[in-house]
Amino acid sequence: MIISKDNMGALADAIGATQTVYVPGTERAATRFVAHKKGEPVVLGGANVRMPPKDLLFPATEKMYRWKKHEGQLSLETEAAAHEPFTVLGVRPCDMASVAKLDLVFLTKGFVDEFYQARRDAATFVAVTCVDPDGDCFCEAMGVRLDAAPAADVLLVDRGGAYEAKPQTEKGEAAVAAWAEALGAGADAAAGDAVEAHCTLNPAAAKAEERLRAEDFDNVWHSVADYCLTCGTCTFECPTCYCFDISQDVRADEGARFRCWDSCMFTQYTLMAGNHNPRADRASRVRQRFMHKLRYFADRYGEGLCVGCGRCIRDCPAGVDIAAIIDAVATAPEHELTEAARTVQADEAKKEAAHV
Amino acid sequence: MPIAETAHEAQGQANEEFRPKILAFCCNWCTYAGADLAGLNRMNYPADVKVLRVPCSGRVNPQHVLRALQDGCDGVLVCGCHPGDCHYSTGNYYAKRRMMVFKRLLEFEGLPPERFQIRWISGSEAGKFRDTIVQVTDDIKKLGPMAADEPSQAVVAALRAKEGEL
Amino acid sequence: MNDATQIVRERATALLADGTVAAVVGWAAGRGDHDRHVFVARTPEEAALLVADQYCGALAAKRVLSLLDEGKIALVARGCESRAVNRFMADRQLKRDQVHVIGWPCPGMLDPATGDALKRCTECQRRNPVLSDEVVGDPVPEPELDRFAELERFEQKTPEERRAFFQDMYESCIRCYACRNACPCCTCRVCFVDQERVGWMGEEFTADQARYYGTVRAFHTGDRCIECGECQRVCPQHLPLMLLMHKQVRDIDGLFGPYPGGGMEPEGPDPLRTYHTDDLEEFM
Amino acid sequence: MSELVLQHGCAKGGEPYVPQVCRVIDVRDQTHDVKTIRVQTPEGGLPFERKPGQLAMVSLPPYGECMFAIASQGPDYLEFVIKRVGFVTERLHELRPGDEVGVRGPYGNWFPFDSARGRNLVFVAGGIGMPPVRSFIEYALEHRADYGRIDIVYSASTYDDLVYKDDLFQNWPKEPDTHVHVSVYHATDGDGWSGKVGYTAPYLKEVFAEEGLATDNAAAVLCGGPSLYRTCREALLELGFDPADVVTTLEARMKCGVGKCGRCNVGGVFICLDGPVFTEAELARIPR
Repeated sequence: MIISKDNMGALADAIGATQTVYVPGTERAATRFVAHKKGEPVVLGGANVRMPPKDLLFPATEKMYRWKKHEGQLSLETEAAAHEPFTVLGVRPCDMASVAKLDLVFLTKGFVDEFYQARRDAATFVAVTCVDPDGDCFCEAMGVRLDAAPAADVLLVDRGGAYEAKPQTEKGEAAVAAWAEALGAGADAAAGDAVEAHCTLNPAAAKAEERLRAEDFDNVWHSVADYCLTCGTCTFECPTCYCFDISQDVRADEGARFRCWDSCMFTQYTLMAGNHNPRADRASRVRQRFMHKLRYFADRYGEGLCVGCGRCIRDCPAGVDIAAIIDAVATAPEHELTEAARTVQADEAKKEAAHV
Repeated sequence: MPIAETAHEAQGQANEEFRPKILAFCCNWCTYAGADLAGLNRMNYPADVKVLRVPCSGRVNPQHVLRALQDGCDGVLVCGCHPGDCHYSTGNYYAKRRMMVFKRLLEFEGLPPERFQIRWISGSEAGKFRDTIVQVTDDIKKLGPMAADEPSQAVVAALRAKEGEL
Repeated sequence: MNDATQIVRERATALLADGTVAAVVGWAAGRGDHDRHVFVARTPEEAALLVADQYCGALAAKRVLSLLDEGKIALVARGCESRAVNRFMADRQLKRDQVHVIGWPCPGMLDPATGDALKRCTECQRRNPVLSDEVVGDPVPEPELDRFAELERFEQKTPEERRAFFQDMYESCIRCYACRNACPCCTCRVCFVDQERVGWMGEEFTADQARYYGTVRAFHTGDRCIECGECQRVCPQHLPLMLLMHKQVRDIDGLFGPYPGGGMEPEGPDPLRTYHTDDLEEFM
Repeated sequence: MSELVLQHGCAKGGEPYVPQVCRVIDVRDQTHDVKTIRVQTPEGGLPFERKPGQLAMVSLPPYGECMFAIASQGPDYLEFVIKRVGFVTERLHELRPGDEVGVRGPYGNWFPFDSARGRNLVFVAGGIGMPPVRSFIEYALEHRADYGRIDIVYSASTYDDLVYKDDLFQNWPKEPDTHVHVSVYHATDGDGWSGKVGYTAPYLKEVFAEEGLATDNAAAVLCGGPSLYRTCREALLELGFDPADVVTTLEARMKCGVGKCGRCNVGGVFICLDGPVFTEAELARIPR
């Protein structure tokens, strides 16, 4: 199905007739996905939104259960419930890749996060191919293609003056069928070739991951820690950062426990009772963030956690630049092996010797 | 927001007469004694004021004031000894400077001045204590609950319309 | 390469080479043409990476505090950094002999993205360092700017408009704490928002909690603020945080003044940490 | 001798975040700052089955929740041994029988009690590191015939800080071929301690020398604070243990308990889900 770019507003209106539809817009001092209001224009191109769509699946604050105490008796009531269906229109391939990574975190490895799943099941993602990456975008280096978004239900392929809607899931098929009905045959427009674009920034991510697996880059983390503010900007704006805290709102004998975003950049993130803190200094927290993005997540889930959207570079108040760090790691002169890497090598040598 | 259904509460309050919740931080040595004296003299004053005894007006952390206003109080009153009469010599001098600046800061953020008031009331001024409570309660009743301060949609829309305002 | 960069590099190299200091805090270039970040040079080789030009927007001073274990630290200091050093000394974070101040009369910084003057530099009242051990280049004329202009414009609004404005502002805050982490006045060992005990501050991301954080932090630093504007510069949401600071500074000046602003003098009580028996009385 | 086999990421399914209500049935002082707290469901049953070494989150509204190793499982109760170190544990110490708390779990993996059958066992614990280890000791003593000689090396700051004194000095020494070695770091006159005074790692080596213990066909189980863990780990390896035969149980700040919230990672694994029990051989391959 071909839909003219001028018709995006009508498309959002049509979807909005039955469910909430989120489109790129401005709210609370930042561009983000905002609920579409009927009749307002919708533009999908241009710079990516500053706040990623993750809060639609994983809100900054989310109630988990309420508790009540009455004469020593405790009662609990879960807040988990099915979510109203909604559509997110105009997600970039980088952000769509981030949703796939959040799925790995919240839906796999033993426990299924019911709160996330309720929203995920209710969501229809309509991605749009990216034709205008800026100087801080490096998604291609992180294995994301600008013209594909495998996790999306529908992919809108930019063909000059129009988008071609390609359904990619059952949900997507149904959605596109409904759109065709709502927009009618008039939606067809002259479409050119698919617009092709590429990132200009291409840090050597694969090389960096490989080297992070073996070598000790403490000097890199220390030099970043020399200027990093350890504020939470990068983690809150990151489309894949998923760490959360569980806290509560208390009113006398009742209250609610909720989870809220947390950041590995904060001191109390790992602070234990008795004041022991395994990551007390700035460098160890910087290391944790980059190691988690570039290596630990890959160790656990088989792919890296960075999608190369460039948000943390654009908005870092201190000038921390993950692309520069990736390159610094990839091109650094040989570092000492970490103790863990030495152990792994020794084990393998032993195994080989036994084999021979 | 409080867990209690504030909207529901506010509605209930609209139907009946609005009974404000006012928190009064009273210094142990002067104002609290003044309140005591007012009680001994059987003076009548509105029961909407909850007295919280503190060692000194200098003890009142401005955080407490803000937290009280956010967590359901419609007004806050901070009371202490007259300047020069502080039990600890100087506590209220510090409190005075601090509260002068903090009050202006809150008003700058849009808080109606009546919602946060400061008074010096000595141990013998039972009458002044009563009059202050009556006056503060009156002020707050006129203003209505905190929720009534919410800016109107028109103001918000006008502000949002001016691009670059935020 | 401009003169300042040249001289800063030479001086840093010399100071590091002869062991006067263990590290030099300044700026270095990032990936982009105009990207600069705070940089700590610990060797003469690293000193060659220092940059001092019109794109060094960040306030470098606070970095000194985390380096004190390494020995004496040299700091490339403009007006704002030197006032921060005074601030640290008054707050007992730093002794004068722990820091070697390389004064750098500030040309005024530019926003790397737009090329316009940086907001915090357009409200600056002191470009020449207020203290230094040596100075790079000649003194610059002090700006004659009304740093309260924005505040005065803002005060024309009705209380309801201001209420709406701040509601919007606090709804926009993402509580990343960049303002706190960058602020030279924020040196508490444990910030009130980091208190583990229940009741200090809620962790939920709501406008109420953001207001609690923002207002209390502003007030806690209000009478010490050196008006460097770094909080506003680092805010990822570009919130006008300096409004709150300017408001307090001007109030303090009017009520208890004359008050030139924090960090102008190395010692002396801050206005809300002292009193006069004949202070203005308005609570009788 | 077969290799010790640990399962990782084995806890699965179920309600991950919302606790079940449990009633406190017994609170006992262990030391001046350690209490034993037993909980069961309001119906009088076991909240859930746990294997030795697993964790549970105890939730005490309105104060918060904390992760603890389950020290013991009775027929109809779970037992926690809790030291007062922070805000929530202080409040947990104020609990009385009849009070209700939330409990969720079990989380994490368990000690390799199956694959360790037939081996001699050396338990090394310090201070409040005893309760997690005790769950394995208890299991081993219940299945006494399955294991060889059992040695328990336990230290605490002072005599008063030793937990499970009944077991240490009365019950366990009576068990067949079970040897308890206790030391304290600081002793003063009249504190009731007349035994060994010294740190755990040197004491551990001393015990090995005196008793003529061998490391072949043995497994060591280690739990304690950061410095005890570091020194005793080295001591065990010096004594000749293969890293694959040294089992430890780790601790970190935890919030979710199900490997999602991100804070308790060691490299790419989460202590709450993949741990808390690891062998030294596994840990050596993980970057710190």
